[in-house]
Amino acid sequence: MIAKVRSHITQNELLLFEQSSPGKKGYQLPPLDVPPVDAATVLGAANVRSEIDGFPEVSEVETIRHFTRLSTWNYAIDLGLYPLGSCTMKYNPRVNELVARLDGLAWAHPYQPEALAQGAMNIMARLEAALAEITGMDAVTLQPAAGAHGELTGILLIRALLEKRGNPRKKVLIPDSAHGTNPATAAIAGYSVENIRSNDCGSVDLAQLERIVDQDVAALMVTNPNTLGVFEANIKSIADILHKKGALLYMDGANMNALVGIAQPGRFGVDVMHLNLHKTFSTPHGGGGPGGGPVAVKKILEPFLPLPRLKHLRNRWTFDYKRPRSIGRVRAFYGNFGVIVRALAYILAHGGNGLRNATVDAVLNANYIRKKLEPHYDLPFKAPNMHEVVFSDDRQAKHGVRTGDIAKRLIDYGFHPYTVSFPLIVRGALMIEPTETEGKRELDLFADAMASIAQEVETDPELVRSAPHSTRISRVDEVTAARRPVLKWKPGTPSAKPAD
Amino acid sequence: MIAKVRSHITQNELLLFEQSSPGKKGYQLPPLDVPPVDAATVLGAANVRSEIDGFPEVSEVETIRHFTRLSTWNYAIDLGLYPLGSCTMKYNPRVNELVARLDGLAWAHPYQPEALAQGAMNIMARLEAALAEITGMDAVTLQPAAGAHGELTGILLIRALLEKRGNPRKKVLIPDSAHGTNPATAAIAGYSVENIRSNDCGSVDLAQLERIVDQDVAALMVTNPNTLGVFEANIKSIADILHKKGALLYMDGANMNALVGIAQPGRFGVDVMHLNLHKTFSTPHGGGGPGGGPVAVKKILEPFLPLPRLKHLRNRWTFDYKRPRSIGRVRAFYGNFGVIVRALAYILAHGGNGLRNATVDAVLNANYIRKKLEPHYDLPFKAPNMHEVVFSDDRQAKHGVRTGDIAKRLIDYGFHPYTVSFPLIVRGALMIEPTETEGKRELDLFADAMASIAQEVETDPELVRSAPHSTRISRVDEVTAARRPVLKWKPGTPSAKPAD
Amino acid sequence: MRYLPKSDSERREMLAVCGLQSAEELFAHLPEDVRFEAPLALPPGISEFEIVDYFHARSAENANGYASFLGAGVYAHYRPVMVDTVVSRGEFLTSYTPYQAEISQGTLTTIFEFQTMICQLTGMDVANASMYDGSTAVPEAALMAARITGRHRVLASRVVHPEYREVLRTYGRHGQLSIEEFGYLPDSGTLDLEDLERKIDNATGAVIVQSPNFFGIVEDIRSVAELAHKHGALLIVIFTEAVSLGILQPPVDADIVAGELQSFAIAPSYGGPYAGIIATKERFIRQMPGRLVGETTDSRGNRAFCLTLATREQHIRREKATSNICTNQALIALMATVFMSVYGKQGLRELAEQNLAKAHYLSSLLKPRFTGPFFNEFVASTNGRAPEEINQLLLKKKIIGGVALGKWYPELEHCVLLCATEMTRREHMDEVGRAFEPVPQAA
Amino acid sequence: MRYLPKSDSERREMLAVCGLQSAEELFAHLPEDVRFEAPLALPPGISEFEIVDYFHARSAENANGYASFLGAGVYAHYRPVMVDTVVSRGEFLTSYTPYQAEISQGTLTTIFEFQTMICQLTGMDVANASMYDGSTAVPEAALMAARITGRHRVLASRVVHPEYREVLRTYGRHGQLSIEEFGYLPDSGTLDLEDLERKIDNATGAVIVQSPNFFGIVEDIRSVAELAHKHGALLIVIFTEAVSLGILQPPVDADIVAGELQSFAIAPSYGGPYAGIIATKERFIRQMPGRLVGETTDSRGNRAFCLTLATREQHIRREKATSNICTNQALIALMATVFMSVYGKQGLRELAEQNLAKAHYLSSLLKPRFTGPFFNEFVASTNGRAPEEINQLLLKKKIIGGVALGKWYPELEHCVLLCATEMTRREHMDEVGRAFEPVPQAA
Ligand SMILES: Cc1ncc(COP(=O)(O)O)c(C=O)c1O
Ligand SMILES: Cc1ncc(COP(=O)(O)O)c(C=O)c1O
Repeated sequence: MIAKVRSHITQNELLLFEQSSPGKKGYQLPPLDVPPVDAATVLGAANVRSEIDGFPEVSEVETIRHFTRLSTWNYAIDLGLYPLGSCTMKYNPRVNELVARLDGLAWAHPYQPEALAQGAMNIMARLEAALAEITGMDAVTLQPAAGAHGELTGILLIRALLEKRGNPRKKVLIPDSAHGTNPATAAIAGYSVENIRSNDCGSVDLAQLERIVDQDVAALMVTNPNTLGVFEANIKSIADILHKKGALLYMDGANMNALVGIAQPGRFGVDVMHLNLHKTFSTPHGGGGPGGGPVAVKKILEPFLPLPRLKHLRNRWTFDYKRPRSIGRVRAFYGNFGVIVRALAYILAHGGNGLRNATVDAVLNANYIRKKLEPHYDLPFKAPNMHEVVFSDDRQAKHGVRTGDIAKRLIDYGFHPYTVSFPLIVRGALMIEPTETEGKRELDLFADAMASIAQEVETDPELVRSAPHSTRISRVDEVTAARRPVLKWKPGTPSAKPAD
Repeated sequence: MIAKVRSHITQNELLLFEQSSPGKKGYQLPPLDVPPVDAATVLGAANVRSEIDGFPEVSEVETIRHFTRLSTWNYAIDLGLYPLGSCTMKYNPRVNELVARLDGLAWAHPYQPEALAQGAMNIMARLEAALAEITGMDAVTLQPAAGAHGELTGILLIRALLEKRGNPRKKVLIPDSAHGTNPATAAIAGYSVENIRSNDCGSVDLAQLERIVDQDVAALMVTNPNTLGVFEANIKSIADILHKKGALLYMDGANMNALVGIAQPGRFGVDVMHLNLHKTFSTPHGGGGPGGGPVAVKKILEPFLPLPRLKHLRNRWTFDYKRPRSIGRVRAFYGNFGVIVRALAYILAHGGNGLRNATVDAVLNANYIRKKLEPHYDLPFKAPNMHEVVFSDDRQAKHGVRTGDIAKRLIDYGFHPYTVSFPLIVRGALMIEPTETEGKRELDLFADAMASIAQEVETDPELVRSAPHSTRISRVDEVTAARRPVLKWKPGTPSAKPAD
Repeated sequence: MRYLPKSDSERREMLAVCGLQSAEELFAHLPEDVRFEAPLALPPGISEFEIVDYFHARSAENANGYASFLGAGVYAHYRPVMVDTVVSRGEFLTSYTPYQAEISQGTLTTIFEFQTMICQLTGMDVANASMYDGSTAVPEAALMAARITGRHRVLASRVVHPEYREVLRTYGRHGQLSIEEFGYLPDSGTLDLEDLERKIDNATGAVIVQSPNFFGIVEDIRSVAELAHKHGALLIVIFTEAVSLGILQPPVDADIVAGELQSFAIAPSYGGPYAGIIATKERFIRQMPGRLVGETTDSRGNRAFCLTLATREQHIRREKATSNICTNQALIALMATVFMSVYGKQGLRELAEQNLAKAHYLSSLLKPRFTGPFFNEFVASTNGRAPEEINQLLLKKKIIGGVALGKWYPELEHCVLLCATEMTRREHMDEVGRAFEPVPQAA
Repeated sequence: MRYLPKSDSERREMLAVCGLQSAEELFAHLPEDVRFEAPLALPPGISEFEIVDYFHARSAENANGYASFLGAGVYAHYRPVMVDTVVSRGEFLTSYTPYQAEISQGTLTTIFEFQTMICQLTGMDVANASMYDGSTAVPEAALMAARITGRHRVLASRVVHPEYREVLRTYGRHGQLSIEEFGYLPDSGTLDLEDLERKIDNATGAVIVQSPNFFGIVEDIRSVAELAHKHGALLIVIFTEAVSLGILQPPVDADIVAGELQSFAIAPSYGGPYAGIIATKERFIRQMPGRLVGETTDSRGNRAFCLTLATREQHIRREKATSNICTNQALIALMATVFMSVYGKQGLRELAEQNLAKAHYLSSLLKPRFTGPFFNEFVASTNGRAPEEINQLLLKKKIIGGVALGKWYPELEHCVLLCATEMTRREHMDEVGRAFEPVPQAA
């Protein structure tokens, strides 16, 4: 029984281009207080463009309706549970949006004099310190723009250290349970990737690791807890094996929501790791970004961190550019400052104990879901899980229903789907991460929905295979989209019925 | 064919009370920086309450989801045309929301020293001047909180003047086409109401007026253009008749959106009128309010205006309380200042010519709709209309379908209904006011929908009578609501299926 | 213009459909002599950038960055960010009065929650969807009492907010109500029950008191209620500081409660918009002014809400309506609803306790004029100094002092009404304490 | 805690369901020696009120109320109110990457519109859904070119933003790219085509230029394109000032365009978050990094949008992906989309014209160092004075002067890069003019 949603009318809406009419305006500029100039004269006629073909012309009221109507076609955290495994879709506090928009912060130019940027530098320094404490590492850079960017920064740091030791080495080891960004990152950093098979608990196989770690191995990129939500119990031994051979341990911190206040990677052998501010630290995903991917390192890697580095000199914050061993910049300026502000606001709101309590609730929620769904779905790995739990569609596959179908059916029940078919080590994975900001009632409704779908799979598999049935558009043809890509609007299109 | 909407899932939601659980919190207070006190000691035990029974206890994330989910059950201007006749539902510029929230304005206390309130007083003075120019009147008070409040203020001003002349008189004349607030206001002001029949053009009947205006008549409350959207062509003669007998002419300015920049009531005999800032001047209706009901008067009434009055003395704005003939305050402080700010922002954005252009588009839109719908609906009054047009359900009634049914069916077509069964002089009225902030495309879709419904009335009247069919709740039982009023939540309720 | 969603070609098309050559023809039917040909004497329209600029400049001309001890009906409480987040949703901000229930359940549900919470706070059976503000709720309540009792004499306490009493007089002026006032006790600052007893009679329809009263002092509602009821009058209890309801006994003995919710996350905004309420006993429902939302079902049996008992209202009853109010303060009431949801049962109590503690700390530094128990504001004596003088000293320290009472209460010409809330900082209170210290007299 | 929607009783219930006595048991399986018993050395959680207070204080420590002439890759343009109104909608703000098309059409549609408008602006065939920023888009474009050409030598103009070149070097460092630079002409400030001609060879995969370049000067793209293509290299054109595209010839001769959209209503925010883009020719689509949204239909034949060509991406291709990017800058790209919708065809042109006029008025008061045509920023000579000295004078007038170039271009030690936009006021430009006037020498 579908208890969480009902169908209601939503407005259709054309594309901006389809609503455009010559002369409609959504803007007005103040009168020019200097003499106008002739573009052709000052720029040279050849440099001046003709009008921008097809660019929209709409009024202000059409603009607000356009985006308001479109927004109603989205699901969002503000509407309910968003159990995407590995994504940590938690509540995004609104006060963080307010403070990030304060004039002195939002309008700060990266090149304004340091004397007039002490507030911003202070905020960055405070977040660096808080993240160092949370991870148990020695130094933090806030420059990376997202997790993958942090990974690249981390691997380049490792490469720089090894180069300095005389040999950058050739390989990066990556468990087959890892997120795609890990191998992609290693490749960009010029390393060949060696995938290592997880053991039947989904964890790194020590014996195997012993065998393959040699002088060519630069590092192992491990996610802990791993993408099954399982903590790598042997993490310290893993570190020892690597360190013995002069390799380093990189930790993908995407799952830190399971560890904050509970365990510090810095204490279990990790040399370098990234954090996802847009996961663990509650900054909004915004439909795909922006994020923040700070990198935390041990002392040995500190000299190589991207420049500039914040330094406190005579009661004043300043940027230190004299860092001969730095890998250099990984992006212009200092990082996604607006995201940094939000992450710090989140940490201040929780405080030390609060952060730990959040972790406890996150793990409790995942275990509660596990218990509720175990009767209905196959749990391929039985090890205790932390902040997320991964089921497989084994039982449902027998009826010809795959995880992707169950995900679509969940939409009819009023929920955003879990993460589908990741990690790869689980055939037909259902990867569920509720996060701590979900209450019991929302979790119960989710569990009921999942149980009900498991029922439907047995009684009416086609109902599930053809889901969703209650959304304004039905299942989307992604195959044709990729086979004949239409990546921009052209006059005359669409061939298909527009949403209007 | 329904072209404007599709059905989609919307989240159900329980009442706050039904989600409450002891100990859940959505707040935190800063630590107290003074010694705590024992309430019973300082207030006396008898004055201290026990806990507030049934008051909600929910977290921050539940609060944002609660109100976000509920909001998706609403229709709004930001979603589309809102053709409520007499309500002037136009676009509400978002910049107005921003400026009304500037700290120096939003946090201004009405009793802060005048020297520290010059900005606020300046804004009020500037709006008073602009409204005087727009109405062609001599003085304006911004104190009334809404239109009806302005009416009361205006009638009390008339009463005060007549009293001063020796006799407050007994009656206020009100055309049968008037809005309900007019007679209600006259009654509160201690006048008996005499309704006067409109002639067959829907206008005030001069001959009849001549007959009934006598020494007992204090005033006539006329709406111009009247609620049919028709301009009272004889307005000047009407004024003369009243003035000859020592009575005054009150104009309900709710329809000023038809006259701004086109005609000034001050020039056609009006002695006192109110304006609705939340109609003509674009301040948001907010689901029912707040509004603003400034009153504009001719010189003869100026001495009686509510106190305090703004006065410019030695380059400084000050409040003048020494006004012996004032009717006194109609509310505490100075009016709905936040609404005043928004109205001024709107006037500044348009400027003099812009305001006139807005009026022209408003009248054009209404006439366009009239032309498009005349083939399908009965137009009881054929006089040229201005900003709104009133049809009747005469033709549809023959099929047992009334204006209220057509209104509900419009919802299925993705539009908010027009105003239903007002004005009373039209049997089964369909009162349509598009306003100037609607584009051609939105108007065409509306006209098509109305035409299509007219069709349905003939082919399938029951479909229309039982509408709406696509909303999350179907037609509501208003009769039972009034017969057995349930005006607050009680534990144990609801008897009916909640929206969850 | 950016607010007008039409291109000129679209305008021409539409005029053509109307069979017109030019837009001017739309007004051809207006009598020559009413048409106004001159352009409005207003400056040309300006850009959004200039609008923001203009109001920034005005805002800067007001007090900025001052600590304030002003209360007297308008209180500086923290506004949770959630409040503006919710009321900025276009679906709430730009919707009309929820007459069409099927597409207005969002607004209707929040109003139903609002009515419920106001009842829980005040101890009344029913509450309406809002009045313009607290001050206009007073005459509306008085007129309601007059309708119920058929009596038109009203006795109002002198420690009801002075401006509220002025509004009551304005409404009363036309003769439907005859308003008299009764005094307060010079030592306790509470209403003078004996004076009321002397003045009340069987023509009295309503007794109006405020608690906490204008001096911030908690009144003994029960005994006034007994007295009023003994004479067949109704008791109307007013509140201006809603946060006090988090800790004070609700006025259950009142027949009608009329109040101002500005304290519930509604910005002071130089006096408005605020939200007033009227709450009362079940049996008086049909005499209530203002909108009411009720629970019902839809044709499929689902719970639904709708506006109800409209037969009280002007659009149905016209001159016989219980009030002329139409547009109310819905969005502001929604702010209060969100505020109540954010603080909840514990939060509102804790908030009230902090206000209580701050005000009592402040009073410990000053010389309270009255002995009655107070919540978050109180009257302090200046020891014979002119309030203006002390406030001028404070302004130099970027502190706005209390409200001088002389203009309303000549007998209190050397008294100031000061308010402290959870936002008031101790260091500023200490400054105020110093400013009040008697200046050493030159011998 | 307010962000945790559970009461203790609910926690106990849930633990019971899990068969646990206490929450600690949830972590019992962690090895003793990794568990961390000490509480985090962070202060206790604070209230919303204190959070706002804290950041207000930090904000006040930054520049406030200064006029600024800083550009150099970050531009102060007016941000229409509509922008934050739209991106504050929870449905946009708090949604994830639109993998589930059926409940993400809102985001998908806006990205499709974004891709379209970026193509219209740049004259390219396809644009992606965003990169982290302009600086990281450069190495991504260079790597893309390397994949297409199979060549790893990159020649970058010295008048590409210095920090962008630093990022390129960092990415190149690990050996996949060998990066060299070519110079600019000391008189015109445009790139030195002859120097490029000397350095380009058949191992060169990409030539990277910026226009307007770091000195604000418009480059002659066509001739660079001819030279690059003659040697089988791709031309990558970078822009940091998107508003210039409102009036400048789009870089149609480029093979890849990589740019920064900060100018499109994205707050400077001390350096980020911004939105970068990569746009290119049809034939290079499959080598593009980043997400792409495509048009398709649903099973009922309705137009629909979805993420597409994912086989380029890391979650499918892993180490063979065209980039490791996953999270991008979607919400910031949405800001730019709203900005483009608000200004539209005429607005963007008029905006560009105002920028052009302001910058040229400013330059008329100063001594431009170069002769090349510029858009809204240019290099001014200080006549031998230290830029610091002039900027100190200006700071006293609450004006932040231009960027001193010596640290990146020793040969320009006495030059300053100044920017003027539609927000720059004439009176402030006049002040700058005065500050640059040669100080009379004491004989
Ligand atoms: C386990 C894991 N690693 C890395 C990433 C990449 O992080 P980002 O998307 O911030 O680049 C993600 C998030 O998608 C992830 O889940
Ligand atoms: C013609 C007319 N008069 C008066 C009013 C009352 O105005 P308000 O609702 O602002 O009190 C209205 C609005 O409903 C109206 O349409």
